[in-house]
Amino acid sequence: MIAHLIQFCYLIATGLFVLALKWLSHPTTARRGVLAGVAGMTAAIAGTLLFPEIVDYRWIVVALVAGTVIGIPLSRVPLTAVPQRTALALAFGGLAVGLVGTAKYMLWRHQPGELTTFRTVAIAIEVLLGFLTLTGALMAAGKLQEVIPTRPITYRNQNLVTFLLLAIAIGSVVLLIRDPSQWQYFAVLVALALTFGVLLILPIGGADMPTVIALLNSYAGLAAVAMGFVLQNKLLITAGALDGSSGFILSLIMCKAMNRSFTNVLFGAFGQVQTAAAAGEQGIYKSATTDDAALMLENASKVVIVPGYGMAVSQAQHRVKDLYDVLTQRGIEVKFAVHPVAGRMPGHMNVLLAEANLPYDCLAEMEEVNPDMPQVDVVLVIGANDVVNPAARTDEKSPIYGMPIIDADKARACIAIKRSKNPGFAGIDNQLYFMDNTLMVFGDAKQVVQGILSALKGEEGSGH
Amino acid sequence: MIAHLIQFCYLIATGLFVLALKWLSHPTTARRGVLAGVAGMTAAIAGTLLFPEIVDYRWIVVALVAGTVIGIPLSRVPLTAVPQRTALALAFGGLAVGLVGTAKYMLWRHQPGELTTFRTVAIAIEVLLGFLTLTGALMAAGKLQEVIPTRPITYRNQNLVTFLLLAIAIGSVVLLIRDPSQWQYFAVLVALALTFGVLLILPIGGADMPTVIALLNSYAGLAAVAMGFVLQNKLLITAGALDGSSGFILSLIMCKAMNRSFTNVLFGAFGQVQTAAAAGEQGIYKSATTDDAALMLENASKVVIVPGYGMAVSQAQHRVKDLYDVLTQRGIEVKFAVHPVAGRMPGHMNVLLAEANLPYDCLAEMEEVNPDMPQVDVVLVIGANDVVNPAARTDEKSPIYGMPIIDADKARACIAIKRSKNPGFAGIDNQLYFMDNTLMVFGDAKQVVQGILSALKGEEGSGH
Amino acid sequence: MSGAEVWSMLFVFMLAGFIGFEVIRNVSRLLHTPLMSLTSAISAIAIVGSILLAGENHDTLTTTLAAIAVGASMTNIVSGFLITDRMLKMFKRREGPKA
Amino acid sequence: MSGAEVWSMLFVFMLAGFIGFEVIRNVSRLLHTPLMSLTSAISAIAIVGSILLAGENHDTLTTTLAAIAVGASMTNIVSGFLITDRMLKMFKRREGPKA
Ligand SMILES: NC(=O)c1ccc[n+]([C@@H]2O[C@H](COP(=O)([O-])OP(=O)(O)OC[C@H]3O[C@@H](n4cnc5c(N)ncnc54)[C@H](OP(=O)(O)O)[C@@H]3O)[C@@H](O)[C@H]2O)c1
Ligand SMILES: NC(=O)c1ccc[n+]([C@@H]2O[C@H](COP(=O)([O-])OP(=O)(O)OC[C@H]3O[C@@H](n4cnc5c(N)ncnc54)[C@H](OP(=O)(O)O)[C@@H]3O)[C@@H](O)[C@H]2O)c1
Repeated sequence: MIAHLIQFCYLIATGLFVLALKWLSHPTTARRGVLAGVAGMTAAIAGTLLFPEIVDYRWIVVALVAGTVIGIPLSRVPLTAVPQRTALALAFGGLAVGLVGTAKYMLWRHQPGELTTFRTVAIAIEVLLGFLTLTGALMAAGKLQEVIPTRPITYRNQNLVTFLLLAIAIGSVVLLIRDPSQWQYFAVLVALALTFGVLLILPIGGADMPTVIALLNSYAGLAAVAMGFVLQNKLLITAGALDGSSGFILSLIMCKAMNRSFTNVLFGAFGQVQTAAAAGEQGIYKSATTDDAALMLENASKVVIVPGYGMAVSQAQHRVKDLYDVLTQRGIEVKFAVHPVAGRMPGHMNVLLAEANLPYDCLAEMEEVNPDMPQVDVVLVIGANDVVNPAARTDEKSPIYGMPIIDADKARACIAIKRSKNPGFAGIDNQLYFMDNTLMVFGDAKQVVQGILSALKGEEGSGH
Repeated sequence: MIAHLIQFCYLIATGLFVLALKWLSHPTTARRGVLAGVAGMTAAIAGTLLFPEIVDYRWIVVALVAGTVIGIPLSRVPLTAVPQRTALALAFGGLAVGLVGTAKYMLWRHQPGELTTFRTVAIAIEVLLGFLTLTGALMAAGKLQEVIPTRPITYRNQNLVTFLLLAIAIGSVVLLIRDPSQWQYFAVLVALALTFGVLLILPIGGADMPTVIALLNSYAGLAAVAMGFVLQNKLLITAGALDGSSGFILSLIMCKAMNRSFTNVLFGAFGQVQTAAAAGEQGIYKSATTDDAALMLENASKVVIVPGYGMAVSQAQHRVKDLYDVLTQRGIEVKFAVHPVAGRMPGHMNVLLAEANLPYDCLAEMEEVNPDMPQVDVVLVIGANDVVNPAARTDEKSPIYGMPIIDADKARACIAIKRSKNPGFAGIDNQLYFMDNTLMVFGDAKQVVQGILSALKGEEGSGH
Repeated sequence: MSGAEVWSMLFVFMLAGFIGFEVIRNVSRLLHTPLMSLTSAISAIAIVGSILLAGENHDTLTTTLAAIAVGASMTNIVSGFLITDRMLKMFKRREGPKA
Repeated sequence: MSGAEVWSMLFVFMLAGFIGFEVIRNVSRLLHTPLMSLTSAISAIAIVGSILLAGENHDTLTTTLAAIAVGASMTNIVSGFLITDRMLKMFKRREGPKA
């Protein structure tokens, strides 16, 4: 009876998870999707707690409470830190799977017969994926937080090394199957998994981290699937598979948005080749004050604002909203051009501007804006760099060549806000900044925009 | 070992069926979809033949051959008969499921313990759906072939009767569960199922048969699912479920195209109310010869052709293609306006015109054509009626009110080809035919179009 | 049969149902008719059950019924796939090759 | 475990995989970020396994590891769902209500 009840809960949970994904893929139903997800997870946990095997609830309760206590503050991080948050979450997930796999192994090790070949392989995969996700996600978080150098780090014949380690891993799995009680093979496996996670991320540039996160997400899902095979739990399998495939397809979609091939992201060591090239020609910047910027904007009739990662860093979105209001009040037509990969997460800019109460239907997509760029009087580039880098159109050797960009260089004039002469995430120079009709306003995006606002309001601008 | 091989085949088959549906839903990949379907079915049959339980292959082979021999000619039917073909196929499918269910019951009847409650219910559902599909599909085929009156046939308190029968059905299932060996309950069940099929279709107008077929398709799928539960066969369950849900969603889509509610289709007895109304006002037709039609077309610069069921009946598509060629050669701009529910099957016209080698991208959808109707010189309505009936826009009482139509009445002039003064499938009069700027050319579509062609070529038209 | 077995069948049923919905949801109108004949062919999967029944040697009646079922299903399968392909062959773009 | 059981797990796996593909295939760009945090939360379904392990009383080590696993997964679930909802709250149409 109980058994049926449990299975029923699991069936419901599975259905709800599917609906959650389905609904989340449309803005109108997205929030319902979250509800479905929560309901599904509740059903899953409730069903699990019903298992008669569970005799001792103390630790479970403690852990659940602890998790909630840690989880709530984690959900309050600033939106710029969302990518890191997700990465961290995946690390936790990987850890959990890895630990369960290890514990299960150690339990069954002493019970001959339990560790059938099938189970051993399943556990091996579970542990591999779990711990790989752990370290990989931690690395990704580090790169996004820029505590680890975001530049891709490569070493000679790395692929050789990787394959060697892979061979060792497979070897130890085989040995483990031969004699499951030999825990040292298992230990080797764990160690290798942890190493893999690091090696997987090292050669990938920080700019590709979101793609990597989506991929790690899919690994985490597959790890759950493996656990499901170990525990013969269909809920784990379905939920895990949903996750695995959706994460995978999402990372593919993101690659396409940057028009990079998948393999290129994983092994391309994107962003190192051209650090050399970057050193090359250095143009001269035309730098200006916030007042100059304000003046240009006042006299424009068509303005396009291109937000980028910089806006996120300096949390300038609210100021930008104010600027939008002031300009539109003066009858100036203002459009936002949001590049699909602006920022550090897909839809990053949308989220930020939405946070600033900018209705999402006044954000234009790149494809709509580019055609009438020539008619635009002023493009205001706020902390965006790679996504407005003409090299993507012109310079075949550039690593971002072919990536669709916002043609800020084709507008009548351009104002670019950034703090320094440093390159963007791809680590390459941007000719846009050296063009005659481009004015640079150096400084933190938030302060600069504030300055422009004050100047527009005719008060003392912070710009001089 | 064999067992694993079988399951493997089944897994492959399932995957291929999913891909088949997936690919078929896009014109470019559609044919690949069919291949996947064939491959999947082959895997399924091959896997099944591997079962060790199968000791005697003679009958199987005979039946397979017989099926193929009957199947091939059935696939050569004229395209107008495709709907009937599908209906017939579904009838066969229903029969198969019903027979297997019955046979299984009779086998297990003598083996106490075999007929658990679960199995009994499953078998009951299997048999109900199976035989219901059989008679239902036969009725549908009959109505499409017009051997059975296509008008919806209703009788007083039919819903009451239906629910009564349903109650009896449920009752006998309960009794059957109590004592599975009582075959007479089973017999009652079968009889009821057969009756249901008839009752389900009687009150539905022939015009709704395609929707009904899609629905029956979904029933057939669910019947297969029930069989799967009986035989504990996952392939049957997955394939059946795929079919069940896709058939259901398709029928919903089709209802939307005619903007009818689902319940309205099933219980609405569409097309009877207004047979009375039809008797009402009778306008006068302005009838004309093929020469007049030819003359009008010659002097037009913009022509829209609206094909309907009549073109299908008279197989006029090839002549229509010729007409299209002749006119376009004379520099006349000719467009085809294809109504989503023109004909008797969704996409019916597309298929026919495609058969006549008319590239499918020169067929315009209703939505594109309607806006510039007023600029059109001549609309040539070839055997279409309901889909050009202005009552859908104007007459709130009309049963087709609200159905999007092609606004043939808004063009400068209209030529309508049909054989008689009879109404269309919805069984209602069409004011379009009585309008001043409408000319009727009575006769079989094929001959009339041929006549127009000859007239255009300056020979003796068959029209006088 | 074991309860677990029943539940895994229910899982499979639900998931397959979802897939059916998702895949068909945005099918182009052009393809409704071919789609219907294809699905009618797939619904003939019941042939699996019929074959099993016809193969295990039971009394003549059972075998006959089963054989009829196999024949009927096979008719569907063959005609269904053939006619679908025949229809699809006809669809072609202007630039497309003539069939 | 029985072979049949393994195969039904494989069936479930494949079907769920298909659904994942189908459902996400046409997700709007706007939602990539929320989608990622939601799926990260769902991937914490591993909590099911952790709870089971923590509940059946084993040696302290096992229980501790399992408890840690439960805590870690719960952290994901809570933060994942909360942050997703927080992000979605912000999306609104012009006419839409202010959050
Ligand atoms: N969004 C995604 O999903 C995604 C996924 C994968 C990769 N990426 C990559 O991320 C990059 C996104 O391009 P992007 O143009 O948005 O960003 P970006 O190329 O990284 O450029 C950001 C610019 O903002 C400036 N900046 C940083 N902090 C600032 C502050 N506080 N105030 C003012 N300016 C500041 C930086 O210049 P200073 O340091 O001189 O201030 C930098 O040039 C692309 O390379 C894209 O491929 C994004
Ligand atoms: N396509 C679908 O999927 C679908 C689905 C459900 C319902 N329906 C229904 O089917 C109907 C389709 O509308 P429709 O305008 O295409 O067809 P229709 O309304 O049935 O009219 C067909 C017309 O063609 C004429 N006709 C018949 N045979 C002819 C021949 N050999 N030569 C010349 N004319 C001939 C008939 O008049 P005569 O008898 O006087 O010749 C009739 O008026 C709608 O009511 C629609 O709701 C279609």
